[in-house]
Amino acid sequence: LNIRERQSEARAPFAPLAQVTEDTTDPEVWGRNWPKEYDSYKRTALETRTTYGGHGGSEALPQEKADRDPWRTRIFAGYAFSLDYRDRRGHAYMLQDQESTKRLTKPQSGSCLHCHASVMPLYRKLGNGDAKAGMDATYKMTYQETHAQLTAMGHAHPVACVDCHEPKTMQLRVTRPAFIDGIQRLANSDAPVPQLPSVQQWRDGKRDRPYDPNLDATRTEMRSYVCGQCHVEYYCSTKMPLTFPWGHGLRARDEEQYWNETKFPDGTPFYDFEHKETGAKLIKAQHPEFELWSQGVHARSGVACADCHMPYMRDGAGKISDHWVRSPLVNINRACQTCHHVEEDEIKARVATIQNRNHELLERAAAAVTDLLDAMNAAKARGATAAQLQAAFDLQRKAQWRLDYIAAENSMGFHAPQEAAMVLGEAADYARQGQLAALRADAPAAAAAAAAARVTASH
Amino acid sequence: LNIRERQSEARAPFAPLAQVTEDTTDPEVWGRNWPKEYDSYKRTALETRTTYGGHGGSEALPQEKADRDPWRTRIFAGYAFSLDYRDRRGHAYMLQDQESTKRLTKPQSGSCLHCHASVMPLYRKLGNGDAKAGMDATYKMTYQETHAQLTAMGHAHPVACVDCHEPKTMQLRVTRPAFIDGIQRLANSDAPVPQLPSVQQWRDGKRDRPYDPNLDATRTEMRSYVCGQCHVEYYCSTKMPLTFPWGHGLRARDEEQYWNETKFPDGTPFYDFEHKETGAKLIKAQHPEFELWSQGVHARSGVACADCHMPYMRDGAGKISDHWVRSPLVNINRACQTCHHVEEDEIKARVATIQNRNHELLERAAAAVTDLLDAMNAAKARGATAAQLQAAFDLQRKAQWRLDYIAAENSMGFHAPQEAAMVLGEAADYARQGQLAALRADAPAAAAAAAAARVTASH
Amino acid sequence: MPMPRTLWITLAVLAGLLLGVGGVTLHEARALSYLSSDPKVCVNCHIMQPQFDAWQKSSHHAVAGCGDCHLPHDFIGKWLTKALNGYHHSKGFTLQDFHEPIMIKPRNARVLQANCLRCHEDLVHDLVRTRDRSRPGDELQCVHCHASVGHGDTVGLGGPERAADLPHPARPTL
Ligand code: HEC
Ligand code: HEC
Ligand code: HEC
Ligand code: HEC
Ligand code: HEC
Ligand code: HEC
Ligand code: HEC
Ligand code: HEC
Ligand code: HEC
Ligand code: HEC
Ligand code: HEC
Ligand code: HEC
Ligand code: HEC
Ligand code: HEC
Ligand SMILES: [Ca+2]
Ligand SMILES: [Ca+2]
Repeated sequence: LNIRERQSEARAPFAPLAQVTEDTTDPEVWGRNWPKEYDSYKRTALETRTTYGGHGGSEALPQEKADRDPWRTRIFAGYAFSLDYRDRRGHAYMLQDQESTKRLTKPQSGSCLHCHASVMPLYRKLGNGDAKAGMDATYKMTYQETHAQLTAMGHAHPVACVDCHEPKTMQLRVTRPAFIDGIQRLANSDAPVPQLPSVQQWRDGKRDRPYDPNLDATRTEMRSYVCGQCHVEYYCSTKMPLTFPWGHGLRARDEEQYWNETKFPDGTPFYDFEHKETGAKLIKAQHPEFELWSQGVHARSGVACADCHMPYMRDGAGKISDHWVRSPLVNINRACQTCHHVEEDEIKARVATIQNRNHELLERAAAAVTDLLDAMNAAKARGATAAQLQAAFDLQRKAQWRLDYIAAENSMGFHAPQEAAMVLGEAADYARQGQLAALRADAPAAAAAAAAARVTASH
Repeated sequence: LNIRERQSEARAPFAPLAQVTEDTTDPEVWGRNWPKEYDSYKRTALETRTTYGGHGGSEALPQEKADRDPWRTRIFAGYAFSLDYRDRRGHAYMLQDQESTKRLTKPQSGSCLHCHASVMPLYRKLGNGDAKAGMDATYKMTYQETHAQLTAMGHAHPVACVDCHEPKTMQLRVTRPAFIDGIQRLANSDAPVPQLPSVQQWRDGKRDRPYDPNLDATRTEMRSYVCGQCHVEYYCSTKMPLTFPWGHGLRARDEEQYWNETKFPDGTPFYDFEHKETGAKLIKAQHPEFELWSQGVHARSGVACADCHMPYMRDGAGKISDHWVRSPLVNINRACQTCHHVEEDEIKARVATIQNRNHELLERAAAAVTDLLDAMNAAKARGATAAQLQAAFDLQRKAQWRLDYIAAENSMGFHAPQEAAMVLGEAADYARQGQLAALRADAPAAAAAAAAARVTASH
Repeated sequence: MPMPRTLWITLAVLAGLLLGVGGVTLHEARALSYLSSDPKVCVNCHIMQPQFDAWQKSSHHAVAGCGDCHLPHDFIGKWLTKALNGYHHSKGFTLQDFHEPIMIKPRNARVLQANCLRCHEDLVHDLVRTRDRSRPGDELQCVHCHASVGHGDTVGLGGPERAADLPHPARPTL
């Protein structure tokens, strides 16, 4: 094999035309060395519409999620996400879509840029070479101030080559401190990780140094890790450094447990926002693609994000990774059919079956959570006290976390169909239990106690 | 054996020794022609324990389901299934396990034998050659009388070769009138059938004669149809001929719709039993393996029951079907590894992940249904009238149907993981809505109305 | 099971292969298969029939035979693999003690990967080039996505019943 390798290099010497370094965030420069990848990379600005995914390209800002589902505004009442919460677009738009969200009318942390720009040079500067320290410096800074510094340095760019590639060898690597921090938290836990063999290998080893994705991960894992730097649930505000909640595992319930055990620096219990209607302290879920993927059979079978979202494409004499990162449903022949030798229409139909089931369950869970809000408002109108509503508050937090988790995840259940259905089933169950708790909130003590008992009984 | 012998074995000829006809129900006779299939057929008496499936062989009657899950007795209060409801065993026991169930202490229909014995000769006799007429003759007869006639004819035997094979050609064929009746009902409907291509083909054709599985079905479909003769939801009593409810499709909701639209011969609406605690009229789900399988990706990929439960096994240079019909988890190398080249332990782990999730959701839905029973009892204790409880009755029927559907299905969710999770999620949601309806049942009209409105809103 | 004879055969197979000459027993074992790269000789063992049938329908049957994919193409490795596989296969075939369905083992998987590259590296050199030198064997496995090129969708056949399949103590009651 080594012979083959050397021959291969002899034939295609690695002769870069342009010099690229850790500070070369401009993809155009890299593009001189790797024009094919660069060309496909630029296509992320193009339109890619599908039933539940994709986007309309440059035509306009993507649709407000609440235009489809009014409940999406209501469940975030009193929180920035009720002001403006749209569908995603391609990588080319990640910075401008962030800049133009009305959520920025509320104060936001500088760490927002972690996943929306090529931010590493700024991190190294702020941390005098230590990127993690640099990131931790940004959370207290305002978004605007951080953005200004990044622009001044000339790095105000969407995710760029250097964010996923080591400039000398072009090897995949992860750069984002929050990911390295989070995956180490996962490695140090005892959560089962059948889909991440290198983590188990590290656990079984000497453990004389922390798990290091760039040293320990297999190439297959790296093909998902680079995406896991951003497509994950997170906490990002000026109260606490940017955090990926992986200390108990990657399932929705594991992340919930992690947040429930988290305390703010001032020692008060963690929460994202107080719901304006009910006053409950809730947690927000953001795009947990990496986490949901990890619960599916594809992850277990070693199928990486890049396999479906950056499939190889024949290009003249060579074969390259399609850097037009997009919905696989507009690229089925490359994204699916190499492994599934089934007609394109049949593959579409299989995905539709999974996504439609998931969508129906999503609306069912949303209806339950909406009924819960009505019930809690009614109870308050009857004069129920916060103390009396405590059981309802807890159930609202559980139910909304689960509803939001699958609603915020971007594959409409495809990444792990059974797991997603389970999370939505729990959401509906907890929401209805919350309604019962609200109805009973101001009932005579005895009844209330009985109710509480029954509620816990059925957790 | 040495290599030369093996090579000659590879060319071993085949010669029929015994004459077998439509009336040869004794497998021993067929076994003289096909000793290998017969030998494996006899092994269905052997023990096959797994986490959620299999059985203990001849040691004793299988476990009462209620020993694991007390709620299984309560949800059937007032119905024969609350007397005695055990796990299944191998085919060798199908007749004796039926004979020994305490459910027979209540009057049962002669049609019970449709799926527990080699009953075709009796059907032909009772129908003067017309098997369907013969089956329809048995539903009014008592189980005991029918059993006596079958024994007198010498056919009191578990499922035998002749039930699945045409004696002259050994081709697969379906014999059971209730299946032919049911699959025709499905063919005549417009329910989508991507997993049964021959049905769609018949629909697109002239339709000058009814869909005939024995003429129209592909061989792959026959490898599931022979099982679909028995592993299906059914209605079997002296009130109405044996029926498979496939007029609107094969999903749990389709079968529910079919039953809800069914009337008894006397014109009263269909139901299985009246719940002793609440008085609601409920429907019972029985082992819908064929139906749940049809909703999974295996069915869509043309993977048949026989592929996993009767896999081919090499026999010298040829191959035979393993007639030891059993849990594939005790036969993974033949049942799964032919298609999934993955370590046996990894395959076990994947199934465990699916089944454990399903089991957890099952217990969640059961807790909700149990709470519903408590709530309805409480409402009645408060003096709520049947009229006031109507909404709760309807929701109990919906919730229990779905809980029972997945509880009665024997793969613990494996046959279609996402669909099973969806059905259980609906079960929990409807049960909790029922609790709310019960709580509000005897509230002032206005409130009740509002409640009803909200309940329908969230269907 | 006539052990001595079996042993003799397999040893002879090994020796014979290394020397590249055949003998009576060798011939009987069709071990000469391993001197040829003609697919037909691989199916002198019916065990190989499923793979042979599937290969004939595969995208490669016109361009690659069994040996092209499954035998190394550097001189030593080629003969060593022929000898080892010849030994394994004959032993397996004689003793019937191998795992069924047959699943490729790591060593042969590496041979296979090398052969994919042998024919296709012009096309995939970028993929190979960016692999991580520090972890040999960590390049993308072609079969991760192209497992079907040789034999279509996975083929294989479960083995005959073996004592281990039966519960102990086996107690049929029929
Ligand atoms: C087996 C194939 C497969 C794998 C592996 C996979 N995805 Fe997906 N992904 C899909 C499909 C199919 C969709 C649905 C696309 C649609 O609805 O248009 C999707 C949707 C998405 C979306 C929304 C895309 C859009 O256009 O709206 C994102 C973001 C995403 N996946 C990220 C990831 C990440 C990150 C990983 C790895 C952690 C991953 N995916 C792994 C198949 C896959
Ligand atoms: C540096 C952060 C970052 C990294 C790394 C990253 N993404 Fe994204 N991705 C984003 C953001 C932000 C968006 C949304 C952009 C917008 O809405 O304007 C996005 C959008 C997407 C979309 C939606 C595109 C569409 O057509 O709707 C897909 C699919 C996707 N990413 C997949 C991936 C995959 C696969 C990887 C890894 C190979 C990856 N992403 C790596 C941040 C990132
Ligand atoms: C851990 C990575 C990460 C962080 C931190 C992050 N984002 Fe994003 N953001 C993403 C990804 C991935 C997407 C695309 C997927 C989606 O839209 O759900 C996205 C999408 C968006 C979008 C477009 C869709 C929408 O929500 O309207 C906006 C706007 C946005 N982010 C703003 C922000 C702001 C403001 C912050 C800081 C509070 C922030 N992001 C922090 C990863 C991140
Ligand atoms: C979001 C992550 C991401 C970004 C940004 C990215 N790449 Fe890649 N790139 C990948 C992945 C994943 C692979 C596949 C590598 C592997 O399989 O080991 C890859 C592979 C490559 C390869 C190896 C040959 C091939 O096509 O497989 C080259 C060269 C390359 N990328 C160039 C670029 C260039 C130039 C840019 C910027 C214009 C860029 N990449 C931006 C993720 C990324
Ligand atoms: C690199 C190989 C590979 C790629 C690419 C791939 N799959 Fe899969 N897929 C698998 C494997 C492996 C399984 C698990 C079952 C098995 O072992 O065959 C699977 C399972 C599935 C299943 C059933 C499991 C489930 O989650 O419902 C569906 C549906 C599916 N794939 C659809 C797709 C679609 C759609 C795409 C493209 C967007 C795709 N796959 C891309 C390998 C792949
Ligand atoms: C892809 C493989 C596969 C297919 C196809 C399949 N099954 Fe199964 N079946 C399983 C597995 C796995 C189990 C779980 C066994 C266990 O838990 O021990 C199971 C369980 C069962 C059980 C309970 C077995 C026991 O030992 O408790 C029955 C009965 C059953 N299936 C019938 C059917 C029927 C009828 C069909 C076709 C309509 C079918 N199966 C299709 C794999 C399959
Ligand atoms: C004539 C009716 C009938 C037919 C046809 C039939 N079954 Fe069964 N099957 C039964 C009955 C009844 C039982 C339960 C026997 C008992 O509990 O004593 C059973 C039990 C089983 C079990 C459980 C065995 C165990 O170890 O627990 C499996 C698996 C099974 N059947 C699969 C199949 C498959 C696959 C087919 C088609 C190839 C099939 N059956 C055809 C009636 C039938
Ligand atoms: C449509 C086919 C069919 C009909 C009709 C049928 N059975 Fe069964 N029966 C099965 C199958 C399949 C199983 C095995 C799967 C299971 O146990 O869930 C079974 C299992 C059983 C068992 C063993 C498990 C248990 O439930 O305790 C008993 C006893 C039984 N049936 C009795 C009856 C009686 C009494 C009737 C008539 C009222 C009847 N069966 C009608 C197909 C049928
Ligand atoms: C519950 C259904 C069922 C019963 C009962 C049954 N078989 Fe089969 N049999 C099958 C299926 C399914 C196949 C596979 C046929 C195919 O793939 O076309 C099969 C195949 C066969 C074959 C063809 C060769 C082979 O093994 O694939 C023979 C011979 C055979 N069975 C004999 C018997 C004998 C003898 C009996 C009784 C002792 C019997 N069968 C009972 C379902 C059954
Ligand atoms: C005849 C081929 C075949 C057999 C036998 C088979 N499978 Fe599959 N399996 C498939 C196909 C095809 C898919 C769909 C995904 C794909 O296209 O690869 C699949 C998907 C799966 C999946 C992912 C989808 C899901 O429902 O979660 C699991 C898990 C799985 N199989 C397990 C098993 C197990 C366990 C067995 C044995 C009991 C088995 N399979 C037997 C062909 C088969
Ligand atoms: C174009 C390349 C190619 C050719 C030609 C080829 N094979 Fe294969 N062979 C493969 C691949 C790919 C696999 C599957 C490896 C895997 O799944 O990891 C395989 C696997 C096998 C296996 C192991 C069973 C399995 O599925 O793992 C056997 C045995 C085999 N081949 C025999 C043969 C025989 C005999 C021939 C000639 C008739 C042949 N091969 C021709 C590529 C090839
Ligand atoms: C003497 C009978 C026989 C002949 C001739 C034969 N095979 Fe095999 N082959 C077997 C047996 C038996 C096995 C299973 C051995 C094991 O798993 O240990 C096997 C396994 C294999 C495997 C996968 C197992 C592994 O160890 O990776 C490949 C690949 C393979 N054979 C290819 C070939 C090719 C190519 C030829 C012709 C050059 C061939 N075979 C000729 C009997 C034979
Ligand atoms: C003896 C030379 C040779 C070997 C060895 C070989 N190939 Fe090929 N392969 C070819 C030729 C020639 C073609 C047809 C021309 C083309 O499309 O490039 C081809 C076509 C292909 C194709 C495109 C057609 C298709 O099936 O999708 C793929 C993919 C492929 N090969 C992958 C592989 C993989 C993977 C291996 C190793 C398991 C392999 N090849 C081994 C010569 C070979
Ligand atoms: C992650 C999935 C994946 C891996 C790993 C992979 N390929 Fe491919 N390969 C593809 C896809 C997707 C295509 C189809 C490209 C297209 O249609 O443009 C392809 C196409 C090909 C083709 C046919 C090109 C043409 O259209 O003629 C060859 C040859 C090939 N690959 C060889 C290989 C070899 C050799 C390896 C191992 C070094 C390999 N592949 C590894 C996904 C993969
Ligand atoms: Ca969050
Ligand atoms: Ca029923």
